[in-house]
Amino acid sequence: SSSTGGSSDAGKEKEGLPAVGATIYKFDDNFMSYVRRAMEDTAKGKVNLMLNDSQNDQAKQIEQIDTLIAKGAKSLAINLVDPKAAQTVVDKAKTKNIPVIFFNKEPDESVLKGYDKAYYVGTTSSESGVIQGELIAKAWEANKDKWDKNGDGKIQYVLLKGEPGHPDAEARTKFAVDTIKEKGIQVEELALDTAMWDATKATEKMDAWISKYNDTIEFVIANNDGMALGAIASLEKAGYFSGDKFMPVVGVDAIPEALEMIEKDKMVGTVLNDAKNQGKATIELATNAANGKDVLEGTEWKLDDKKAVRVPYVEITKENIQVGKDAYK
Amino acid sequence: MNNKAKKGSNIIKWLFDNVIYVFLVLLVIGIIIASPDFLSMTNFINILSQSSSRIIIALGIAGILILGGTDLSAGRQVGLAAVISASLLQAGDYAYKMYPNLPELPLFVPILIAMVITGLFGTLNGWIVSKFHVPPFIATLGMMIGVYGITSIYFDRPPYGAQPIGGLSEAFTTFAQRGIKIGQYEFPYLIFYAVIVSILIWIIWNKTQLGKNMYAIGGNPEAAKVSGVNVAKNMIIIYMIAGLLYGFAGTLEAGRVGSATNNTGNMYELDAIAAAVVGGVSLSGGIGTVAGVITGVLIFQIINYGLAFLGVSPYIQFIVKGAIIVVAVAFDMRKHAKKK
Amino acid sequence: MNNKAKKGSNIIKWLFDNVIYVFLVLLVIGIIIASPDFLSMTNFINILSQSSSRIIIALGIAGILILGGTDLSAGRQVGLAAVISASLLQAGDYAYKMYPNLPELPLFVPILIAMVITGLFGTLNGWIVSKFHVPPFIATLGMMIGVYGITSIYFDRPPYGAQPIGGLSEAFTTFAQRGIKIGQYEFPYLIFYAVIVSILIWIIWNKTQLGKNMYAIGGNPEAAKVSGVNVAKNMIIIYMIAGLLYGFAGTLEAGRVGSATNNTGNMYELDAIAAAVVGGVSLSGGIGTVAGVITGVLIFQIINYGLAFLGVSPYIQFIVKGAIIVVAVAFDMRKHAKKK
Amino acid sequence: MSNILEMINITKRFPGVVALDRVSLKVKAGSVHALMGENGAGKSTLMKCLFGIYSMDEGKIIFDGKEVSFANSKQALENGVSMVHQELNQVRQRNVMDNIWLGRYPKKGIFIDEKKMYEDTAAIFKSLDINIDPRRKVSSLSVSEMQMVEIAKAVSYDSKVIVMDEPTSSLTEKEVAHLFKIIRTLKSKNVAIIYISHKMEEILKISDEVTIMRDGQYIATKSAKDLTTDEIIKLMVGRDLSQRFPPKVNQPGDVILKVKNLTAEMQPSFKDINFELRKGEILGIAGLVGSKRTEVVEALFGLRAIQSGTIELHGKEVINHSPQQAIKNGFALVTEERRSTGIFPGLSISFNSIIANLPQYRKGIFLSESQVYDDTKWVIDSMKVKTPSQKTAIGTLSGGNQQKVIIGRWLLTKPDVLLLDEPTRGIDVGAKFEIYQLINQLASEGKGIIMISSEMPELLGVTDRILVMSNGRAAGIVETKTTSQEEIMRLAALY
Ligand SMILES: Nc1ncnc2c1ncn2[C@@H]1O[C@H](COP(=O)(O)OP(=O)(O)OP(=O)(O)O)[C@@H](O)[C@H]1O
Ligand SMILES: Nc1ncnc2c1ncn2[C@@H]1O[C@H](COP(=O)(O)OP(=O)(O)OP(=O)(O)O)[C@@H](O)[C@H]1O
Ligand SMILES: [Mg+2]
Ligand SMILES: [Mg+2]
Repeated sequence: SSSTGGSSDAGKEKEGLPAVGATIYKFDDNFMSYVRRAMEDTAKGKVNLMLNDSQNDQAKQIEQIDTLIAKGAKSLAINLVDPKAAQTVVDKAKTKNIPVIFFNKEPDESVLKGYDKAYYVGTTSSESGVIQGELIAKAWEANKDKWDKNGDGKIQYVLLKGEPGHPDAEARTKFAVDTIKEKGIQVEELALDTAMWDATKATEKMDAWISKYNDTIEFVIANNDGMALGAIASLEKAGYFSGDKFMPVVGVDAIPEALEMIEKDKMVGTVLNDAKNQGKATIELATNAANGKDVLEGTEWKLDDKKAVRVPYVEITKENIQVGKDAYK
Repeated sequence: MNNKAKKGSNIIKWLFDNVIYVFLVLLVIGIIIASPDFLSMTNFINILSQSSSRIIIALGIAGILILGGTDLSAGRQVGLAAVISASLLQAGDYAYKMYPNLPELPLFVPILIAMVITGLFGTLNGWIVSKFHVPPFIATLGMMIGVYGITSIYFDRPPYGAQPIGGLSEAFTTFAQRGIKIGQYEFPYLIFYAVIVSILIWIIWNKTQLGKNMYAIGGNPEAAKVSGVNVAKNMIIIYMIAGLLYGFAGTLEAGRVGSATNNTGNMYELDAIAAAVVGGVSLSGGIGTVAGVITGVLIFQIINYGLAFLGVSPYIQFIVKGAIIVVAVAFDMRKHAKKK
Repeated sequence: MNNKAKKGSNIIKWLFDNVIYVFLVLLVIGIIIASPDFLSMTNFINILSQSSSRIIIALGIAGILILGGTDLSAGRQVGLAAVISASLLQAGDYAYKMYPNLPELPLFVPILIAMVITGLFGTLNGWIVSKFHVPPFIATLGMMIGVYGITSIYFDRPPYGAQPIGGLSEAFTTFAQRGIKIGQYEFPYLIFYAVIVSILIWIIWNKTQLGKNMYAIGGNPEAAKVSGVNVAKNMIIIYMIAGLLYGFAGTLEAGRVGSATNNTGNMYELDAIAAAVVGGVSLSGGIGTVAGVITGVLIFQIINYGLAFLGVSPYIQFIVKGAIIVVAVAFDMRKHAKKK
Repeated sequence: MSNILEMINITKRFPGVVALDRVSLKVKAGSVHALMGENGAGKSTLMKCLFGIYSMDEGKIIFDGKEVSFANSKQALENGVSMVHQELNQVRQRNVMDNIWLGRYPKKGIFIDEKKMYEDTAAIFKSLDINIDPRRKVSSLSVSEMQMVEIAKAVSYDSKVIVMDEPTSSLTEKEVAHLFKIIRTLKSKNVAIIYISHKMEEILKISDEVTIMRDGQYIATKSAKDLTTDEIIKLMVGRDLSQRFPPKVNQPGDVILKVKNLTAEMQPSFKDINFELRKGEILGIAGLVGSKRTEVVEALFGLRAIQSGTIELHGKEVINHSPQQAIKNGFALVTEERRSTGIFPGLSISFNSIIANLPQYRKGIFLSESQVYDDTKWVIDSMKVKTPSQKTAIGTLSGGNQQKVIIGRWLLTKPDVLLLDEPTRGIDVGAKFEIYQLINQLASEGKGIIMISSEMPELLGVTDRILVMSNGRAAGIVETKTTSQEEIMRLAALY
């Protein structure tokens, strides 16, 4: 299957190609699985890509980096589990003078500054939250008359958070709500609880909230689409999305199921992270680095002042649903 | 002793013997005091329906615990069944189907397929444990890791990669999400599935040779062996039944949530084992009842649901939940500790 | 029997009794055949240093297993210690300090604080298990959930909220990441910490009254009580020692990784228990050696490292790892099963 | 009479031990065939080979005219061989009838026929004159009741051969008589019984033939009526053992232990127990099973809470809330249930020897290896423990050898008062004699010894005085020299 990497399965053909060591923070993360695929596609015939699954454990990732260095990686493409561990990664690479391309999880600026061969490819970590917040604000303004059930002008929302302490969960929670407020809309948090990224847990939390708050909930914000889907399952059970009973739900990731929900008007929108370009850019930089060239040589990418290649998030609603669908072509 | 005092001490004895049911009642009363609107039919139905698939899983694992074994692979088997059944039960017109050309299958076919597969893994567990004398903790830990690998490979595939498998067919979601309207309330079918499974398991445990052998093997495997019980065979069957139950629960999970990933079911075994133990199943084998297991699951689910309902901060929820588990079992242990 | 045959059967017996060490050697040979460049000093050092904190955790848990208990809270305690020590050991000039005004403390102070705290949680585990007769599985499951809550509360605080704690001081990262140069190779200090801890634990297990009592309690708690062993006290001390070891390992994890989150250490207990069992520790108590535990951890780490080194696809790695665990223990069990 | 069973040249090896070395056994139908030998002679192992629990290395078994080799217990049971196991093999969490029918439940369709189970159990119990409710949980039975249930179960298979491996180890005289009645009925139905016991009187009373084994080897088979106790003993131990009890040499001195009005906290239990124990005295405790003898010594040793009453040692009141305190105060207790409260089965002989005495070996925080070695050696040598090495796991020794290690363990603590609860249960004559000698020697060294026993000859042969308990109360204290078996029985039935 194309989802699996490593050097052994196609070892012969890769011999002679420069080795690039890569770690993915969690192989089965639905977004990262697309990035991974883009990386593999881009790497074909250019480098020997050694992929590792860090299983959401930073210690494991550090160990994998040791292994990759021991196996003679010429450059590293690292999707950190925990962004603050970047310094340790750089320290390891530095002693062997190996370039590091961080991607998707952004290290502190000072870390990139401290090593001339460290770069970043990805988004700004807060951006998905910001875009989700903007999406909510826009949708709210357009449908205020219907959605503001108690007519107080405030959004009474419930929020399904990912795993506490997970950088994405924290950033999305904070910036989504902050952004709504910045847009001048008042909000009231009815409930916030962690569903650990998990659809089942989200369903169950939502069951309790519907029972408790009944029709006073005006918005469901989820840190990812998986939990949004869980919430929708619960809402459907409670009679929403049939007749004129409606609840706006938003997520992040633009997974196919979410796109389907948006088309069926069961979800207001989601946020697409551009997997293809992230994967592509990561490998292109890493390939150049492995070949000892300037990282940008022969690519379409540009570095900003933080030594980062930015690949923006895209807001997905029913209007531009095709953009989301194209991501899966 | 006069009659009154005797009656009093009888009541105390009864309370001790049934401390876990008492605990359940106290727990509910406590939550109601904290938030009187907890006392509603909706909450009642929610808790029951959320407990349903957990009861099915816990009954599977409890049989293994009564045997004196354990099963760490339960959650991963649930996940495997969820992914398999969801992938085979996507709506015909769903755009992102795993098998774009697969026609809509009758409901029971994918459920059966999922159950047969987990049943085989259960059998494999039992075979390893009984024939090679690998401690169940290790055998099922290996299985837990291995099954996760298998699920992931199945799940993370073209055309769409590691995406939650959604777009389930109407028939499937009806099966797992809808219910029977009684008065103004809808009682989810889930509850009835759990009731049916509980009755079946009750019959197996109490009325069949397999059940009696299960208790005997757990209570004293040597005694069972010298009495002519085919220990290995009976163990394998109990593990197989557990596998079948995980499979059924897995399909329910997929249907209930409307989607499945390779992480569905992760760590369910810990909750299930804990619920069984809270419900009086002995980890050293030989002891346990269906009613106890169900009570254990309900206690857990009431804690989960109640804390979320009360709006307790997530972190505090962890602490409270941890404490309640320990306290519940500590009280339950008092009845055994009376001896000295 | 002639001498030669006797010698042959002696060798076979020795192989059987030491099957797990044999397995370790075979495993290494297998990997080397698959990829000859596995045989390098760098890999050797990497595996040893990656095993170091795991050995410390596994020795802590193994003591509890020998007592006849178990500890599911180990991983979460490691996480708590990691978060505490990291938060107290951030570099003075780091911009996102948890305690902006905290001066750089001498290394041993935060390590000690972390160890004292996990030592207390260990003691609490032991106290609940020994005084209230709560089955260790449940007591430590409650603790696992509760400690995670506590860690999260500590972790998710102003000024920066739930952010990974990084920017560790030079002294701390040196302590955990650097080593002693011998020839062209640097042997990480980590390895030496693990060696020192192993020696200390070996002494406790084999040369002290506490150690003998530990084996006695695990071997037959009733008989231990009759023999004048203060069961509760000794149990509590063993749980406390485990807590201290988790604390030390947690600080090493934080230092080694260069950061810590509330998720650090998650599920380490499963690996540690499995390693101990693979290394010959009996889950029913009373049996286990320090050398065995270390071997168990090394086998696990060689599997992990070796599979990654061979470039086996991650999902396949799960399946292979699961299978190896089961096979290793199945072989080990043959020595007990020979009896019949 | 023809042989129903012939076991010919059976050999069985365990790692490091040849447990059976070409042993033969021929049993006639309708007879009681006693199998005798010292602890570890291989009696249980031979029976386990027959019953399919162990596979033999060499030899053949001819049963009912056909050569057989049962692969497991199920086959043995189905072919007409059943067994009362030496170690009680019961599922304590389940009820009596579940245990009796385990492995062959009566069924109605796919369901268990509980009613039939109950009725059949009741019928069997009635025919054997056993008075136990089939629905009681086994864990609530007394040890002797459990043993009766085991016997009833073995009988209920309607086998042609029933093996009874020390069936009377926890039975009172009355129950033994009951068992013999059952055995005679079985004999009359042409059932053969293989009877293993260390109690000489029983053997001569019930058996027709006796096969004697020593060190895993066959010694002789003789007709019981041609044998005397002394001859059997001679064949068993391979030398003359002219007396069963060593001469008494101890001289009781001053009172060391005074027990006043001792009453247990958890009732029903013992009440209002008074007695004195003198230096160098051996005080026996007699009584029926369930008369709470065990609980008295457990209370003295701090294992059971007392509600009222005092214990005085050397004239000073002592309080034993825990075994640690009791040991510190100079008490030692050899418990009656060796398996559950005595041995650490997976651990070495050395470990099992020294575990109660650890504080003595402390040098700073360490334990002195050489002292540990010496003391273990002392236990093995002076108790004559048959073992390949100090490191051997105690679980692999025969029951008698395990018991010797346990007694040795307590002697290492140099107690003033030694409490022995059925110390010779399941121990062969040779070893018994050695233990009696030891008890005597300890007494003459000035220790006070309390010994519970259900074997009347033993009590009469070893003790100085006997406290007789009945239903939790002290029915009287008698002088051994002047009392009789009848007087003791009368007192035991007083309350
Ligand atoms: N499973 C085993 N593994 C190793 N050695 C064993 C095992 N079972 C028995 N033995 C050894 O075999 C020998 C015979 O033991 P067995 O139990 O048959 O003796 P026995 O005659 O029944 O003694 P007792 O009267 O004490 O019951 C002993 O030396 C014992 O240590
Ligand atoms: N309530 C109880 N729960 C558990 N065990 C008990 C209980 N009562 C008695 N026992 C145990 O049962 C056994 C028999 O005790 P008891 O003192 O009644 O009989 P006994 O007169 O000592 O008879 P024997 O000396 O033959 O054992 C002892 O081991 C005792 O510890
Ligand atoms: Mg409003
Ligand atoms: Mg025997």
